Amino acid sequence: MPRYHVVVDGKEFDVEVNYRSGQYEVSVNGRPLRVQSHRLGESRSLLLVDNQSLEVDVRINGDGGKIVFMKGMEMSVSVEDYNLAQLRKIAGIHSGPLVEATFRAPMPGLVIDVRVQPGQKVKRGEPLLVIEAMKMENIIKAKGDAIVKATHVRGGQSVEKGDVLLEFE
Amino acid sequence: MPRYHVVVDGKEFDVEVNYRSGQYEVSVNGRPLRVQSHRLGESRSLLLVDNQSLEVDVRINGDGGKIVFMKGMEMSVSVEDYNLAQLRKIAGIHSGPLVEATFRAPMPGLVIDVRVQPGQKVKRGEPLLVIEAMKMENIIKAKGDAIVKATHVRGGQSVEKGDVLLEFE
Amino acid sequence: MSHKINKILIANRGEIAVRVMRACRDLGITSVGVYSECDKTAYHVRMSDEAVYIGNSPSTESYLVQDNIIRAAKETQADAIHPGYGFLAENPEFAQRCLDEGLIFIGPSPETIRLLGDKLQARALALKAGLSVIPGTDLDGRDSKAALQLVRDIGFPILVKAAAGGGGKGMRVVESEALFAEALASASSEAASSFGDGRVFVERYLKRPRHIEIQTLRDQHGNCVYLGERECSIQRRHQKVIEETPSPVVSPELRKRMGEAAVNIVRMSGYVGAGTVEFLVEKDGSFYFLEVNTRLQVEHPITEMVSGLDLVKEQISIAEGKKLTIRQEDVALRGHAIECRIYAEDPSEGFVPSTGRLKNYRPPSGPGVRVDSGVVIFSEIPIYYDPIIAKLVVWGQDRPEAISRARRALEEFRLSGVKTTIGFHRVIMDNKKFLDGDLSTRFLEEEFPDNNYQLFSDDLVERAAIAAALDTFVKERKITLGNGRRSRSTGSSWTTFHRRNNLRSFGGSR
Amino acid sequence: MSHKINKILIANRGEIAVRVMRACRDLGITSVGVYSECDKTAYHVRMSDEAVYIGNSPSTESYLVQDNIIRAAKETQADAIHPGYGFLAENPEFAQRCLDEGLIFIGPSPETIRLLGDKLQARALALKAGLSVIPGTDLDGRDSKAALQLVRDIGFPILVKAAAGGGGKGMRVVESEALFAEALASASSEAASSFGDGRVFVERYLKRPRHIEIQTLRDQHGNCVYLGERECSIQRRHQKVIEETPSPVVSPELRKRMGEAAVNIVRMSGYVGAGTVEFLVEKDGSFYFLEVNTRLQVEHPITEMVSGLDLVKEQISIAEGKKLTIRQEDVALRGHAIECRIYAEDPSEGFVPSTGRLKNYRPPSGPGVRVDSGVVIFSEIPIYYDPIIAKLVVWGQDRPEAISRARRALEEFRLSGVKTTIGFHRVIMDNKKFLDGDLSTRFLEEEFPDNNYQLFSDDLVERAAIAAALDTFVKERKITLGNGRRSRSTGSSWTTFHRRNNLRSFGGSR
Repeated sequence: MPRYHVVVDGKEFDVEVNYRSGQYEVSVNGRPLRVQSHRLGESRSLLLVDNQSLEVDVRINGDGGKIVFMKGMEMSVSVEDYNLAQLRKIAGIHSGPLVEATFRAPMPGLVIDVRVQPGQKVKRGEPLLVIEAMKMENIIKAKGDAIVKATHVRGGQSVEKGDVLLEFE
Repeated sequence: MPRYHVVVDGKEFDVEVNYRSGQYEVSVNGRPLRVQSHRLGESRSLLLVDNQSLEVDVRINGDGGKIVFMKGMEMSVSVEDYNLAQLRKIAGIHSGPLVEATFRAPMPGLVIDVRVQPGQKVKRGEPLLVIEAMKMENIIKAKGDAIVKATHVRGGQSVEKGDVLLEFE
Repeated sequence: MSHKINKILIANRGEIAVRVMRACRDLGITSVGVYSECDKTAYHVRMSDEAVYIGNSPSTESYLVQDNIIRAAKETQADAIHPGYGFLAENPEFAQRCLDEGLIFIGPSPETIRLLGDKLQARALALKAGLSVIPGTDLDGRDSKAALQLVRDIGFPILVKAAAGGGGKGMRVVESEALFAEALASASSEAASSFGDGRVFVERYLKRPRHIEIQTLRDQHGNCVYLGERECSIQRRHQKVIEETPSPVVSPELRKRMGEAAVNIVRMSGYVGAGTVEFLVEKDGSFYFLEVNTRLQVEHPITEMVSGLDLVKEQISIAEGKKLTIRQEDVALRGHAIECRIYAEDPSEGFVPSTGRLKNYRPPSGPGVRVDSGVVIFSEIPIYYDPIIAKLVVWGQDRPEAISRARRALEEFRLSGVKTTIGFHRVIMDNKKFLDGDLSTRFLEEEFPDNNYQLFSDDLVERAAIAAALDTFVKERKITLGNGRRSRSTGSSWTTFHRRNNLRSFGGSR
Repeated sequence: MSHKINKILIANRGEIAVRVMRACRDLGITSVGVYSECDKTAYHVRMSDEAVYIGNSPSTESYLVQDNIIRAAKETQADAIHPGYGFLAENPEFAQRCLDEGLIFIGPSPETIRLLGDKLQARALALKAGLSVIPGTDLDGRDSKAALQLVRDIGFPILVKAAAGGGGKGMRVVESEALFAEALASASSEAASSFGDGRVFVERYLKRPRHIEIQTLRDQHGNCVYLGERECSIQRRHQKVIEETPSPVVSPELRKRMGEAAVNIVRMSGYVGAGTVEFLVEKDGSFYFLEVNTRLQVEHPITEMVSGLDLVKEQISIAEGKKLTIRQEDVALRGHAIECRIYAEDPSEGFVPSTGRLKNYRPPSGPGVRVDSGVVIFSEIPIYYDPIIAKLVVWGQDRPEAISRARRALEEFRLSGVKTTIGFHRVIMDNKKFLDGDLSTRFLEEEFPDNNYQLFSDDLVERAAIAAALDTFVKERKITLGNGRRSRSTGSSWTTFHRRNNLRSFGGSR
């Protein structure tokens, strides 16, 4: 029976799924659930879990994971084979999204200011860059402590979403 | 330049269409119009006629014509080659939708009662059948004067949309 | 005695199920939806917190099966059932069954439903409550000759009505004696097949009355208020099409008299919950009791718009045993509201139901507009149930503003795939008699004999011709149209603008 | 002098353009939309009666190009221009240009816009009108030493503000002397680049004030009313996020004092049209004049919900030279309204804009809910403009009912493709301080430092895991799922129900 290691919002789930005579058999962390799923068109479906109704839209995320839209909100989810994930854990390889050594533009826009220089140590929350997009100046802050290895943009430069802006050591 | 004979709501139009360097050149009954059409997805588009904005959804109709949805309403439209239509007119062949000799079920439902018999003369507006659908009894009336040739259903019978119910002479 | 409700099973489908679920959400109450085979992915299932399958598509195998509904309530541990309208809403056996099973039935008691559901008993009660009724009589147990004599005394035209039920079923207008026997037989058989009760009675048929009803609320402690009237004269086949409040002809004084009459009969019947007392009103302001509807009405939202109250929340609160928080003197009605019922029907074909899939569905919005939908984009309209797919409800400071917003909202609807009454409503919003508020229950047949109305302006017809020709052209030529995102090939209006003269000459030679 | 308007060009895009078009429809006025390259198929273009292309996507090449707007108005023979908010709405040159071209500008006169747009002049006028202002001073022409001395007299923390403009641009809070010089320089340069005017001034920075504003209407004949207040304290980066009316802290007496103060400055500035006077209010009820916004506010719908007035229709009526039909004593405010601004932004990433295509979009509906959208399904959210995509406006009889409806409506939103602030609003609707009405302009930073909030319930997180696992499973196995229409393969719950025990044991061995 297919078994997956699923990570949502930092929480890990062990999900087994089977499909038998038109019916899903799902167990989450060993707990069996009655699940029905009806397609609503394209990537949307109606999920009934123990009678509980929920409309979901599951789409591919840019990072290879999935993005699940529910109740007007969205969640990033990673799904991998359960056994592979276990092996990886034993081997000490980080599972889930990697902390990126490169910092990419989260949106297209105009770089107003680069506040750091190569070699500079930055702390979590420290401003890295100022990008103007949608008429707003957005201050991009460090997500953790790091050392800047290289800066690839300068003030006044236009960037597209996904462009590498900075590299960390 | 392609030229069409278009019939909408009983009104006839002579429509010429050309597409040149990304732009439509349309003339309706000899009157040139500035037309832009932008696709909105699937069969829907945004039509700008002399700046006037209108969302339309053009779909195939069951009878081979088209159905145009606009402003929450729908219109049946037939389009044919202009020259063909002219030839047909000269030859005296009826253009536009034919008056059907067979009367088909306008909806699926249960036939409650057949009010006519073969050989019977009916006048416009005279009741032909009673069909129950969606919890309502619907009295189907004659659309014109005719003579009933055959009846193909009787009371108590379920019918699907499009089933032949009656034939006229 | 007060009993907090935590979970409500909604024994219905479509827009009213969605409506009740919204009230549940507002109250923090868990909602349980039920669904038949063809409603697996229906909007009301998506909107419910929990959903339970209750059988095959025909309502006699699902929404009308009391066992399945009760079982679903037990399975989900619901403590109350809201019946919506239609289906089991006015079925006293079902109400009794709920009580027997320890479930709260959100509506009046089985006894009240039974009493008021029988038109003859209701009529007798109305007389006792001091209300006027239309001259008429019971025909139970009479032979046809005796019946005819009774009818002659009333005078033709007369109306034959089923003692049970409503919604125009088993109802016949009879213009002359010659047609009486047949009408009686067919009304009785329709009543028997629809309600399991073939009893009929006859009344004098009023020629051009208005249908005006009063919304009431009464709690378990005997407190009762009326929330103004709804004018529901625009009907076809005894089905309401457009409702509004206030009525163009009800003065504050008449409102008070009708409201107090409604409260009288509601009190005397021991009614608990939200109810509606229907009247026929004649030109001179005299009003006759018609019936009491022992359920939430389809058209309840217009009362909500002007009163600011949420009637479903009031129903639930009353069912919980709470006292009304509003007294008659607190009832403040503001502005004007209109409801247009959007049916999946083809108005140009005598309103035959139109089934199919909604290929596009985008209801209107903006100031003063509320849409209670039972469908969303890609919904399938099944053949098995009532063809109502949505209710457009508009509010304005006054009647003209409400009408202008109805016009705007109707034109703003985007809907493809089935035929609907949207365009028909749009025509009514421009009808002179409607604009004058000159209404009667015969409005539609008088104003639109033979369903004859001009749905489309010349401009719109021409646009349809252009759209269809372009569609043919594009399909023949396989031109790939830009979707507005990437394509820069369709040019700008500026260039077009300067090209105008060229264009003029290109077609000018014809 | 009265001048009937027949056609209005709306020099804007998105939800506000749609909003103005709806008012035009209600009034029978033809609306003309304008659009840039990337807005070819935008919702506001689809909603307009006529639409004209005005240039490339960047607003500096389209929505801000006065020549193109005026040319479009001339081409379509519009007789008036409605500027919406943002873009050219508070540009006195544009207002003057309209007048010079014989077009009615729907807004106050260029002189009034200029006067009130200059914060220093507006401040002086407020003092003259008897309003309190926050202690502060102009820094124009002072060297940095003299400026620092002035600032010391006021006392830190201080607020540096651009004399022109608004919306948080060129605004800096300075906590101490050491940071003053840099803040002054950056505020001035930002002001210069944003508004072409580098002048700044400083004020005492109030620690935890509320932002409360008064809506006013004044006609060309000098009649003026105020329509209650709007509490707009919930802001980030000086941008409003949630607004409500009435304010939880404004008593009828305070409302009257603030309203009359607002009317005073509106009168003295010669203001014509709909205006908003902003105040900062301290705990003790003392209020300080902030500025007058010479345009329709984003948050105007909440005032519409409680007053029953259509503010855009009022603007147009005033621009036509008509007299106000409402007097101050007629203003009746009913219930409570809340607006949640839905931005295309990622709250978990510090509200960075999120662009892309709306793969699904279904706004909520039902009682008490209005959504003013600038988008529809499949709309593209471009990078060039304000990230507001819709405004959720809810009404309730009281604040708790409004909040419960906001919760319901937020959960009812179906939207895929871009990140939005919907979930963020949902969190705020459960925040204790918000529920207590304990607000200040620092609410968000105090309650959610580091954007730290729990968006998802444990249940919802588990559902996401199941949905993603099922999606992977189906894609790997290529199982064809029924679409609910034809498939009978997914079984009924009844069968599932009876299979429950089997299911229990199947996973129980782990």
